[in-house]
Amino acid sequence: MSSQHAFASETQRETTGKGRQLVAMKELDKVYGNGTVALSDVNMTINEGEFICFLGPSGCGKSTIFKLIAGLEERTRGDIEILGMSPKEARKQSDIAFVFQDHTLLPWCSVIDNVMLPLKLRGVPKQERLQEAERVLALVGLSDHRKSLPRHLSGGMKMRVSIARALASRPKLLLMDEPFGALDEITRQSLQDELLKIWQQDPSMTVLFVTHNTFEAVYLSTQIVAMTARPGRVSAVLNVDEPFPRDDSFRTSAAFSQWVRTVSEHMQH
Amino acid sequence: MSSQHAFASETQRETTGKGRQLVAMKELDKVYGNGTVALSDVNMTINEGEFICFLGPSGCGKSTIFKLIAGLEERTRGDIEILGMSPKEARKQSDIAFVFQDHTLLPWCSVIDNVMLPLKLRGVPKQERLQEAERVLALVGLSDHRKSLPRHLSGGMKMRVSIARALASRPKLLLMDEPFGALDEITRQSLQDELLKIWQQDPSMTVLFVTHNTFEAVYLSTQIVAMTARPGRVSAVLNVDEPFPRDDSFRTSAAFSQWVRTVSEHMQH
Amino acid sequence: GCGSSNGNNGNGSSEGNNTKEASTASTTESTNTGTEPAAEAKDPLDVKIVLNWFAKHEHGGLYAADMKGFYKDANLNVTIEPGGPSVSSIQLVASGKADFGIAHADQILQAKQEGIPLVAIATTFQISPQAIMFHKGQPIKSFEDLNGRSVFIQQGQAYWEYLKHTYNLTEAKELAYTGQHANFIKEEASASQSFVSGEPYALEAQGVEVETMLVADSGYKPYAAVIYTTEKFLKDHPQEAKDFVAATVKGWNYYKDNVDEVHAKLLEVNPNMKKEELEFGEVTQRDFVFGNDAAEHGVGYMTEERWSTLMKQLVEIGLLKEEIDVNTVFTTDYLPQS
Amino acid sequence: MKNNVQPSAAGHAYASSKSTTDSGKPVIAQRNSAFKGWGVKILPPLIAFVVFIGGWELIVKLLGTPAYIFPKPSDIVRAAAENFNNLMVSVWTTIVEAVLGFLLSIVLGIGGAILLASNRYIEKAIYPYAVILQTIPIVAIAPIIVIWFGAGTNAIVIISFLIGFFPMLSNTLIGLHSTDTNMLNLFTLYNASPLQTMWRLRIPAALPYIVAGLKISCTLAVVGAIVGEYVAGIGGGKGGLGYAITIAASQLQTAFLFAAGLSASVLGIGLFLIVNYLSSLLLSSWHESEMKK
Amino acid sequence: MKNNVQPSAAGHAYASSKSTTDSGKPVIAQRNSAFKGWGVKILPPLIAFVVFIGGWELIVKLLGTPAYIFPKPSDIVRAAAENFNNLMVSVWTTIVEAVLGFLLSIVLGIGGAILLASNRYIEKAIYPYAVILQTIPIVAIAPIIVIWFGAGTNAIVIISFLIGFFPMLSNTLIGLHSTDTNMLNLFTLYNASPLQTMWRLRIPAALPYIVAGLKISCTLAVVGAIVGEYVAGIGGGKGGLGYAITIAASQLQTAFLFAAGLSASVLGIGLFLIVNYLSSLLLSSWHESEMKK
Ligand SMILES: Nc1ncnc2c1ncn2[C@@H]1O[C@H](COP(=O)(O)OP(=O)(O)OP(=O)(O)O)[C@@H](O)[C@H]1O
Ligand SMILES: Nc1ncnc2c1ncn2[C@@H]1O[C@H](COP(=O)(O)OP(=O)(O)OP(=O)(O)O)[C@@H](O)[C@H]1O
Ligand SMILES: [Mg+2]
Ligand SMILES: [Mg+2]
Repeated sequence: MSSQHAFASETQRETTGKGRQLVAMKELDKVYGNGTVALSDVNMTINEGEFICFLGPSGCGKSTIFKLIAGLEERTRGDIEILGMSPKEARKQSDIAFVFQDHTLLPWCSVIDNVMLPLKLRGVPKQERLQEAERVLALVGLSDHRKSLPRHLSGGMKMRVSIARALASRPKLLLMDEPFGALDEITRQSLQDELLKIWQQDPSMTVLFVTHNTFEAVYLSTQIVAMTARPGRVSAVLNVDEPFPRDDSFRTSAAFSQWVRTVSEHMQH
Repeated sequence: MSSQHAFASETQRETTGKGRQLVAMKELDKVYGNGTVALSDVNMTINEGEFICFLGPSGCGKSTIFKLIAGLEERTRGDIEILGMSPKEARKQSDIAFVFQDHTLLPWCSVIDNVMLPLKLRGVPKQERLQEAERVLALVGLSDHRKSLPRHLSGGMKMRVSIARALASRPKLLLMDEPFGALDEITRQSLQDELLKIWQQDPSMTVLFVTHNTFEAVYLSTQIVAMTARPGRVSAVLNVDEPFPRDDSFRTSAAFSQWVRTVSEHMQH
Repeated sequence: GCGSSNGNNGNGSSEGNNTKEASTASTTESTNTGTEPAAEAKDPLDVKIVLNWFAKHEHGGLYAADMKGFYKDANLNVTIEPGGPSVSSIQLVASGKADFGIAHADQILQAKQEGIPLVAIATTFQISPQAIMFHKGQPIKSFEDLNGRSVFIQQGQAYWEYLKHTYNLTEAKELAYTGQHANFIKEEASASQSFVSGEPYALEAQGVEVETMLVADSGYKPYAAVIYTTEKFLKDHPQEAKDFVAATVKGWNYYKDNVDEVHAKLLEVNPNMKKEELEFGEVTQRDFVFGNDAAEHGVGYMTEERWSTLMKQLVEIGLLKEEIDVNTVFTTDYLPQS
Repeated sequence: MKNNVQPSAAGHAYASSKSTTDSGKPVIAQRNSAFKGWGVKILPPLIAFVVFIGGWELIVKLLGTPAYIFPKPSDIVRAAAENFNNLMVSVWTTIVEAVLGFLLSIVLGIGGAILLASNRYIEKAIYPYAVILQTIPIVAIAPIIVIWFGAGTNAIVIISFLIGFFPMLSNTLIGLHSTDTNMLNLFTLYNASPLQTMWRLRIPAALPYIVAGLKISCTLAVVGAIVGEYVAGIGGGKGGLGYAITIAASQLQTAFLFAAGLSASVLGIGLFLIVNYLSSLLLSSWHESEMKK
Repeated sequence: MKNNVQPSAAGHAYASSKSTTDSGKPVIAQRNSAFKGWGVKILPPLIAFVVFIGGWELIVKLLGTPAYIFPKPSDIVRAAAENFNNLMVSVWTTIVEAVLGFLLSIVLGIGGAILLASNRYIEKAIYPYAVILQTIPIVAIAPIIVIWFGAGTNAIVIISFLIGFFPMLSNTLIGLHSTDTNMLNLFTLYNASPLQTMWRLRIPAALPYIVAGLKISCTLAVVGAIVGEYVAGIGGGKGGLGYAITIAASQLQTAFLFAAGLSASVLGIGLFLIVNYLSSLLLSSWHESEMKK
């Protein structure tokens, strides 16, 4: 979309050959107002261009990490930097999209208006906006419901609209918090493939993805971050060094099963 | 709980030896106010004591069927009867619980108050109510959060409170609309086992369960109902005639894999 | 104490000067121009008079003058603006939004005390029609008999303070007067404020018989429905003020002889009024307007003695903190010589 | 233990089997409820109206209360009919004043709330003065209003506005502050400008509160127009209902006074119904309270 | 095409590596914002107050507007100080009346709304009469109020109630009607009685609207008490602010009139602040609009 945002500037790669460092968290703690320690001593770096899946038990702080990265919550201790800036500053200069765990659709707007919202906020011309919205609605299979109001949709359909909205803005950093949890296997797989396609088309696009589905995590990611609860910590970071593009043959491969097993084991302790 | 509700009365079994017929749907259509045809010509009977999983693409009408059974929506055409009564009448005489797709927690009540709500509405004495609530909260692993408000919980935790609330009323008919969708694999499996245990303890308890997870469906159910979308129809009813109790050994058995494959195939077309 | 009286002194002295100038100016001019229809060629002056109520018989002279073109003849373009139950004409005139107003003499004195430079230039009523009414047959012979009764009275009226003070009405229960009479009617023993030319008619029309005691009989005799203006207006437009008063007086005299014609006009501006009530009022008020000193000196006439008495009475009951030179408050210089 | 439950009758074939029940039943039920809907809309108010008016007439008649203290409905109707033209002139005058005052309340109430909501420093600083504006007795400031805006319609409209303004402001402000945090997060994330957030999120989200404010404000505007005539006079214009009430009171025409008072009520109800209708249009797309009707 | 992205540096070991940045920074930020919080609370109203009063004093002085038309703050303070005892008696009288009227509004407003909301036939039938109650001019019915309830405090409280009642009723009713459908379904499912649904669901859910109603109603109760003193008050020593205002107006003591008028405002603001505080306690557990403060 716009060509000036921070994340896309210069393909300044690190010595290891990966994308430059995007997010750096150091000794990050998050304690909510009511005293709940959501995150404790989280240390992690995220490089540009990765597709990272976060796995972890319910309540371990996955959504919290996402909100910290998006600058929607304040850290309590430690440091979090995005391209050397605070998350809030970084957010202002960049194309971020966030699929929240709740659908967060505007109840008074039709499906297509909801999808066009980020574009409208950026001042994209009407024609272009409509075209883009139609494209992503087709992607999530809701072209026929463009005029419906959110409250006339099923749970899974609402979530798909929310996904479409995030994709419509062609973000450089895409945060997806359990986007496919409410979808059936078939819809889910086709969306996984669409998402991978979009991600692969842009080498500087980074996707952070929360899922409870180990298969999904393995299928999608370049890295898997395993977290533990009470308090939320990163227990392991696994590099899923399998080649892209991935397709059904990967899903049925032995390597895939092996990865799934490895990840599952990591999640047990 | 109470001993007079309709579902529990006399173990009047049908000739086939199963539980008596609980729900009967005939040529059931549901068209929403805005013209959306959610269900079309649904014919199905559900017997008492079953554990039935509903599988189907997003928007095919699973939640709609549940709402019709619970008497929360009116049918447009056809017939739906529960124990020979209309759903609304049946609801008045029975112990139903519904885990909605959204958590539907009262935002101004603490976790434990939310869980105790159905008991309070029934006039269960305070002591008993608290005891029961503690039991189910322990079941879903949220004993430590009894005093929290819903907005201080993570998505998965809210859903677990909602599940606890449904279980607290020890229902005879339990409708669960994607209850485990937001949970990690481990929590999910342990809750599956707890749920099966509860179900098995009461032969007249019927569970209707929506899931997108084929493994889950096979693991849990006595019957799987496969649905297709546009308009919502029942495309197949599979009897998963595997013995109970089921446990991890079933999950790794060949029969299990076979069932999963069968169900997946059914879902493809 | 001292703060506000300082302020008053300051205001008072400066305004005293103004008045002197104004009155000298006007007297000189009045000698120059003998009769009212002044030399024209000038554009008519726009002036506005604010009434103390919706148009009724107590404003008959004004409307007659307007209707018959007496103002126009005097090269004045007069707007008559009705008031309302809580409209303060004094503030409107003081602010210059209106040029003339109608108020009672005691209000003018109180305004003076507050430093408002008003000057009364003519009175409508020689004797105020203000009265206390009560149900017929009640043993009320004098104002003292109001003790122990409910009295519906508009709050803050000077005459009531005078009655209370003079007749020691500590046992009278003051209730808000809202222009309604239902509560008065309901309570046989109660009394209510009234204009003899107004309320009794409406009550008798409904079959409620009442008797009245004129407040003036207590010795408290303010001029009522006084026409006043500001010192500034008198200074800037002495001739116009004179012309206005003259035309108004002429209007009153016309009204006396052409009651129906004027009432038609009043009903036009105050359509909800009843013709019969206007007629009753007109008959009743005649004596108050044309009698007494007016019989000899013409409509609008006022005397220093009456003003002085009133001022002293107000000082006595504490509504005025100190004596005021009544000559700064009223003048008859603008009345037509008769 | 339920380890042997083996359902079998309901097999694959089941899904396509059809039975032949009378499918007309639900349709009848619907027709019934449509009739009920009409009944709900018209019948109860009608019954209430008859009971109310009838009861009033009867009780007053039985008690023998004279008309000049508490008139019967029939007296009121007669009085209204006799002075119909005058009454209509008054009603019309008051309508114009009340509607103008109401419109001012809407514009300045919502506008003010938006201003206050857009900056909490401004809000903390200015909000108390809105409360002052509401609570300062109108009689106290009426002369100043007349001096500043001119007597008659102008002053009356301003007074009508002053009375209807605060409910509009207060409700809108509360509405603007109750935007869902998640949605605010969404807008923050997309770097929406404060203006965009206000316009596309906070105002639509506040609509139910704004509508609640409108419903209160429209009736208060009528009250304000009548009070306005009391304290600011009618100026050069025609008298409205405040005038009619004053004159009727002074003439002890209690029946006509009630006719004028009830006309004010009818006017209020009329405005209220219009607001109600518009609000259901506005909110129909999303708000629970309007959905159920 | 991104088929060869092979991250490796961030391995398993990474998760436990620690760096040593100054962790005090965010704490300082917090302390800062606490200071800011104080500033937000006190400073802007203070500045606004100074600007408002100062500006008023200055402008009126510069324009030379005489005190009898538009008094300066200093005139008002002086007038208030001179009659301080009288003023306090008036304020106290009005406080009692307004608070009683307000309490009546709350009880009957909320109670009435609950009644109306519990049955839509009743609602359709009775609601119009609530609008009548609000819009019928007080002057028109003041005599009847006096006849029924007695002049003085009783009538004044009733009038204060009449004016504050409708906002309470209307807002509460709208609130009771905006309960989330899913939650209503939940209660239906558990066969909750209408009473239970009302008490445990609809009323708590309506709280934000009820509080919005309270905020409007408390200021209107003050207005109502003053209007009540006008039309149904008892004069003499124990008169309230309405009485004080009438006297001041008829004696043309504009500065004292303003003192009394502003006392009414301060009273209104006081009630408003109390309601505000209580509402934040009530809502703190769940409502967005109170959460952000
Ligand atoms: N707004 C909040 N206020 C207080 N505590 C919160 C808040 N949001 C989350 N928490 C707490 O922080 C912890 C982490 O929550 P978070 O939402 O990040 O979990 P999660 O990993 O996303 O879980 P899930 O998979 O269930 O969504 C939880 O214990 C939760 O109770
Ligand atoms: N209240 C409603 N008004 C109008 N249409 C509705 C409403 N609720 C659901 N629908 C429509 O009915 C159809 C079925 O919805 P339903 O919620 O039953 O689907 P579902 O099978 O539960 O889907 P999901 O798995 O996504 O939850 C969908 O097309 C949806 O758009
Ligand atoms: Mg989460
Ligand atoms: Mg669903």
